[in-house]
Amino acid sequence: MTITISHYLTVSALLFVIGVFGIFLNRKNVIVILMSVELILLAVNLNFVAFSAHLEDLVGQVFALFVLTVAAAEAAIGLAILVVFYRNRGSIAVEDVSMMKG
Amino acid sequence: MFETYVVPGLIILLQTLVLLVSLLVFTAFILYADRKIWAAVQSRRGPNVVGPWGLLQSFADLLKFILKEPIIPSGANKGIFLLAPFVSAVLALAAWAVIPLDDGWAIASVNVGILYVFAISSLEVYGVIMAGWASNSKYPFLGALRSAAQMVSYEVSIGFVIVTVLLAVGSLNLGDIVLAQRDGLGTRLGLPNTFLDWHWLGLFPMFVIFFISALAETNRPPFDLVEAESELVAGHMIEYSSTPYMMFMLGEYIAILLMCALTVILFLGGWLPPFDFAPFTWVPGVFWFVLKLCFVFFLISMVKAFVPRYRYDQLMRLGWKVFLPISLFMVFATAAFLKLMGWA
Amino acid sequence: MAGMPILSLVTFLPLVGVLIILFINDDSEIAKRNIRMVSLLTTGFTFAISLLIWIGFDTSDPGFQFVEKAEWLDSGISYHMGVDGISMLFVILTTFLMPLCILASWDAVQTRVKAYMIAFLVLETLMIGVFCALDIVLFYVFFEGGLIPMFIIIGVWGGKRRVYASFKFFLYTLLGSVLMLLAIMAMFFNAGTTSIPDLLAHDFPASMQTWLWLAFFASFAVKMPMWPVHTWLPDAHVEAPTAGSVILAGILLKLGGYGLIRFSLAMFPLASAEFAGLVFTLSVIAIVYTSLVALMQEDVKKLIAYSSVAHMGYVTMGIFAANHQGVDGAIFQMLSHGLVSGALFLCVGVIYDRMHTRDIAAYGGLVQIMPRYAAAFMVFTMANVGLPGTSGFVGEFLVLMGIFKANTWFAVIATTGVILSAAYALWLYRRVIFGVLEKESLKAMLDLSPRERAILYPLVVLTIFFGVYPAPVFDVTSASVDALLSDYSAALDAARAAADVAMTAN
Amino acid sequence: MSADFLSQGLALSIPELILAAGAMVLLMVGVFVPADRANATVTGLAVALLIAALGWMLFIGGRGEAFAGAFVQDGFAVFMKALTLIGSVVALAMSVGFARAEKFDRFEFPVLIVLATLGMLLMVSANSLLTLYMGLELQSLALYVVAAINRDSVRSTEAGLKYFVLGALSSGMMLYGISLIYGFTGHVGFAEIAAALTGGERSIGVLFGLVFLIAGLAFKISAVPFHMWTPDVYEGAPTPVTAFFAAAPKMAAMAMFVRVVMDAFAPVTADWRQIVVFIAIASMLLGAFAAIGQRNIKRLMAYSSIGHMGYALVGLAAGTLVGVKGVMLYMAIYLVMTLGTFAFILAMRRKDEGNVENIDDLAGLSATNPVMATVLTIMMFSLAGIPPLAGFWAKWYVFLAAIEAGLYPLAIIGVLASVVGAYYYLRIIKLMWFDESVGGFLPVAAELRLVMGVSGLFVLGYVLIGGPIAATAEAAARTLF
Amino acid sequence: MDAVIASYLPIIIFLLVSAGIGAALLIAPFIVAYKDPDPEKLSAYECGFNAFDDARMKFDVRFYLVAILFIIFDLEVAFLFPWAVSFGEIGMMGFWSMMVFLTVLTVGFIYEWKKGALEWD
Repeated sequence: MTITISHYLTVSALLFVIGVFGIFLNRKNVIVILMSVELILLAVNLNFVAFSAHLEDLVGQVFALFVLTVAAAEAAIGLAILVVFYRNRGSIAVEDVSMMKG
Repeated sequence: MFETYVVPGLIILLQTLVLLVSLLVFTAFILYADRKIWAAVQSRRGPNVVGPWGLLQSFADLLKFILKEPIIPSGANKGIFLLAPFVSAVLALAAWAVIPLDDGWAIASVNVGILYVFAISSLEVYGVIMAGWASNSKYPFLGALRSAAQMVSYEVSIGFVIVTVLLAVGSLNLGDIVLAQRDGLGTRLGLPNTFLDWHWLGLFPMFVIFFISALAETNRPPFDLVEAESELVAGHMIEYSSTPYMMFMLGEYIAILLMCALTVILFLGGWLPPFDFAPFTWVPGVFWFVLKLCFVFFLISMVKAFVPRYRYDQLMRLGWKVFLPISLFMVFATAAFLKLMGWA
Repeated sequence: MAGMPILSLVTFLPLVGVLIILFINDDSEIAKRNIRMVSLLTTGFTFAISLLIWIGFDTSDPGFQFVEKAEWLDSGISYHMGVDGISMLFVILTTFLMPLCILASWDAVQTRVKAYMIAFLVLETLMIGVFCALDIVLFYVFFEGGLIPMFIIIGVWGGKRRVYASFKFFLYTLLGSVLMLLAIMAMFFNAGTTSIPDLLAHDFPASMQTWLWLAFFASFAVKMPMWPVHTWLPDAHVEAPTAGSVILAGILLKLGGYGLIRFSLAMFPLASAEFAGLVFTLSVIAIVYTSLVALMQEDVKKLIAYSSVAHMGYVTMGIFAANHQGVDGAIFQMLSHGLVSGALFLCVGVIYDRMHTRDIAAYGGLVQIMPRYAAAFMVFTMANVGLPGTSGFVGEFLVLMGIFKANTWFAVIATTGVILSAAYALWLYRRVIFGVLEKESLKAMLDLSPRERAILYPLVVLTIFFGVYPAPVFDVTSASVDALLSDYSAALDAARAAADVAMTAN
Repeated sequence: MSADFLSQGLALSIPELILAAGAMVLLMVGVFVPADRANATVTGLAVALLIAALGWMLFIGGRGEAFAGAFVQDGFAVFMKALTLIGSVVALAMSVGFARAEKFDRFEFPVLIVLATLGMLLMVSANSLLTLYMGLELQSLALYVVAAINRDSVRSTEAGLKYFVLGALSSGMMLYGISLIYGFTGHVGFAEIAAALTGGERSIGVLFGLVFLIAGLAFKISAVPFHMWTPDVYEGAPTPVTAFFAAAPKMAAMAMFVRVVMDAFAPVTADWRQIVVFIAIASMLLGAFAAIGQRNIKRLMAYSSIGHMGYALVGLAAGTLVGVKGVMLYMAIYLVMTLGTFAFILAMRRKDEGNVENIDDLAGLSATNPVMATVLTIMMFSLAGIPPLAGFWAKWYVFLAAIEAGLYPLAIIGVLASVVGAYYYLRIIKLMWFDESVGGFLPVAAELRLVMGVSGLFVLGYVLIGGPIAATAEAAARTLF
Repeated sequence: MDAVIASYLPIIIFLLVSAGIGAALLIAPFIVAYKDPDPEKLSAYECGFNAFDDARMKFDVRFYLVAILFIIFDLEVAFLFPWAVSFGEIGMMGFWSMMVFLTVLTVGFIYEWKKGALEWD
């Protein structure tokens, strides 16, 4: 069996869907949401790299590098915000992120 | 099919077994050496019962560990609890796949070798964290956190150090890094090919930083706060016994050896002889490599013997406020220097 | 006088008053008095200048006069002003009623006088602007802008349910006019211009006319108001302060009628002909139904409000009868109603200021202590009924004639409205003015003060004057109405001819 | 890569470079200046920087493409960047009084604003998906922090957290879309994508990518159904931050939205139009209906902004020159209105309670602070779109475009939503004018007075000054065609 | 055998073998060692008295800080790697780009330092 572009796409689509579901169905912990976000970015990167190889075009890999960086910055900021939130609220359960309702 | 996959596969398997077995045996003696050196500094005799001069002490220890009762604390998360030592040991071993012992003597000569090593050694922090968390006990937890913070702090400096080496070399392949040291600073200054070409001279500050960071990275004294007997008892390993405990120790020593090997490859010319002429060139490269390895390990062992342990805040300050700025600056400086001299 | 932008001057003069008022603090009685004086002078001066328009108006010219045009805002839209026979008199009506309104609020409004006067002056600018605008976007801006001051006027100085009334007024009107806005845009793209004279000359495709007509109708029907979207009006009239009611009944309702003539009838003749039946039906229902409702009212203002709806029913019928009598009558009826209903609200204001109730039952026998008031009130009541010799008669009669020509059955039913209006108006008059003066509180009431006389007497004079001698009005309107109707029938003929051609071609 | 190429690119992006270098300097100034003066100093310098960037862009900087077509500085970009910068400057200037009164003195705030603005400028100038993504993330990362900047407040940190989670999700979705577009067209440059989409059969992959991309973009302008963060963030974040959120990022995100669909996806207009129409309708309706029950004025403004983004999208849905011009004018006018309103909200200060945010606190304001009440009344009528105020003209331009493009149902739903929307604006006016006073506000700080005054005059006087503005917008919009 | 597999297959084999050794070591005592568990033996270690609350407690926020700083700096290193490797080929533009980048990084570092993010106590 040869691995074609569609296999990569399927895997990354699956990852993406898992990530999105992780965000929407997860009712427990904000950390899980952060992880789901990372999963989505992972799917994206997989896409980029696969396409890059498929198209024999370097831009995709460059893009993936950028995504990687931004993902790290995002994780850092997300964690930081989560920490200050925890300090104020004493919990990071999703159901407690509810001072404001709307 | 058979010729393309199975035959080379079997050959590789054989090489792997040879390397791993010799590595493990080597580690056993290194352990022994460590204890002996330490004992000598403290005017003790060290292990001297099992086998001649106690040479077989490590093997006796192995048997003892295997026969000890393995305890899994009732509150622990069993799967992760057992996975942690496994991860530590296997990752430590895995990094050796790309280490070249001689010209072409690497199980896998991948062209991102240094990245691979860097990645694998970054993963080692997982073993620690898993152990600390899975034990469900306070001391391991604290120990694991401290250890993780310590490891990641120094990893940054190590990264910058490696970058300076790469600037001088221009390749990620470990073999190329070694070969590039054949013509280094010394040659450029008009000297023949000697140990002066190696990076330790040209990148001396980085060599020092790398060496010290390697100690911190592997939780060696004087940075062994994780196991700090007086404070944290044994860090993340408190709850372990039997071979799981042994595997942590094994992983630690193999990681130390790996750091020694990296030091050798990055700064001490790998398998290159100290003088590139006969009779030194007659000696096989692997001999030089092991010799240098032992030398570096000797240094590490001596450090353990006579440098007092750091406090945790001192450790973090050293990492973030001394090493990081220096190594960052060195990246600037090295790049600028290379550009100025037209060497790159 | 040529070259002087007289229309702009009249339109924006009130804003000068606003500027002056802005610099007066309304913290003392003297300051309030100053504010009132400034407003009165501004409106009076505006009225005086607006008379110059009438004087300078060329009655033989069916087109637009005093035209001003300038680039404005963006490609397509322009600042374009002008009046013709149809719109000119509404300008005069507006400027005429404004000083009366200011006078009527002289003592009635004691709180936030500054804001009140500013709102009225701004409203005046916007109302004049509506009648003068020759660019359809400009028209819309003035038309809609009027909501802002009126909302504030009703809401701040109104009665008990002012909040409800002001919201209802605002949202109803807005809802209607946003659809018109879309229609305006569609017209812009079809005709490539927003200039009213150009749009009048433009023939919109028949299918498009239907939609455009409906959109415009949505706006004007609410503004008129027509049954069944009239329900904001009783609330707004009842809750508004006296002057607010006068403006509402006297001018704002006329915006709808003016719009129907200017846009619906003139620009969409085919659709107008098509929908005339619908309009007649709604109007007839309005006339009969609201007259009946008026009969049931216990509140003076509400009664007059419902009577306004009924009278506006004649206007719409007259307009869509689309003949000379009908349109002339509608215009005359609107002008007359502007005077009469305004006057009636002023009359109510007179007694409301004294008794602070609008309950019909609270009054009775006023003729004994307030003869002058009774006399003036009588004239207006008669005019409201449409008695010959008052201005109300001329308009109503012409409209009914027009409708007879268009559709006999509707005319017959509409005529019953005249009888009903006589019933409620006279009944109101009887209960308030005649009867026994038995309530102690009423006995202390004084007759009209000089200020009130200054307000009501000119209206009495005009009501009778136009009832006896309507010619000045028809002189002004006839040329423009002629042009309008000839265009209208030409368009219908052309469409019919085109349909015939299509038939024969098949 | 010739030096020419580089220097030309650098010359074009000088406004961005000013901000980038400036932010670094500000950060250093912030840490080295004594703490009690840090915020004031840095805020002042940040305002100066932003103004410098604006001035350079308008009066000195050139126009053209740079960096291999990844960056473009055309008329459209300049127009929208000017709006963005104005929004940032004013929002920053308005924070001064608040910072003093509420002990909200972190010098990081102005620095982050500068960084976020830099990201926005990049977004506006982005002519490739890569630039777009980088600008967007620079903006978003700064905004996440800004939302949570009051780190001792549960509400602020919760706002930050919500914004972060949803923002990260949306940029993830957008990235996924970008990756698909890249994969199926083989390019990330807008012009190349457009070229690749022209003529040939468009693949389902590109359409999927487009949907995800638009979802991400819609999040940034807080259009339904990606609006969930808006009310909470508006309410939770400190008011100057909310003012900033309401002003600058909306401009940049809308500009980016316009450029992406008009440039890169012009060949598939029919496809994205459906989505934009749907988003526009949903936003207008939700903005109108959900705002009715709100009691917190910041929250109300959040729903209002959702609605207004819906109106702006009406212009985009048309996809014509008139439409783009409409969007630009809409955003310009909305910027002024929203800044004016937030100047007012920042001025809602009582002696004992500090800043108040409840709508009920406005009751009877016309008696106690008539000038403030008048300004807010003008703003509310303008937001409701009543002529002759500026808000009406904003709606005029976008609906004009919709009618021109034959999108009648969209236009009809839009105007009906605006009637519903008028209700809640009227409610505020009613509170101020019709109700009994519950006590006035403290005297207003000078900078807020200035903002209120200028925006009030703009809104009132748009009928007089609108011509040149519209002409500028039209000329700018032409650069996209 | 294609080049990628040729260079990575050994790594996989190596990993598998080391995993095998590890697994063997891990499992061995469970098979051969003497076992006599009792509650005292299995309870967590805590200075002589019983553990009194959950071991996975709150811990110092500075660990988060270190983690965050690490992420940032490690990523810079990830960028520096390819830059360093191709240093000879990217010319002055490549050099200056990275210098600018590192300057930005340094500014951030100074900021952290001055804000006390690097103080451990």
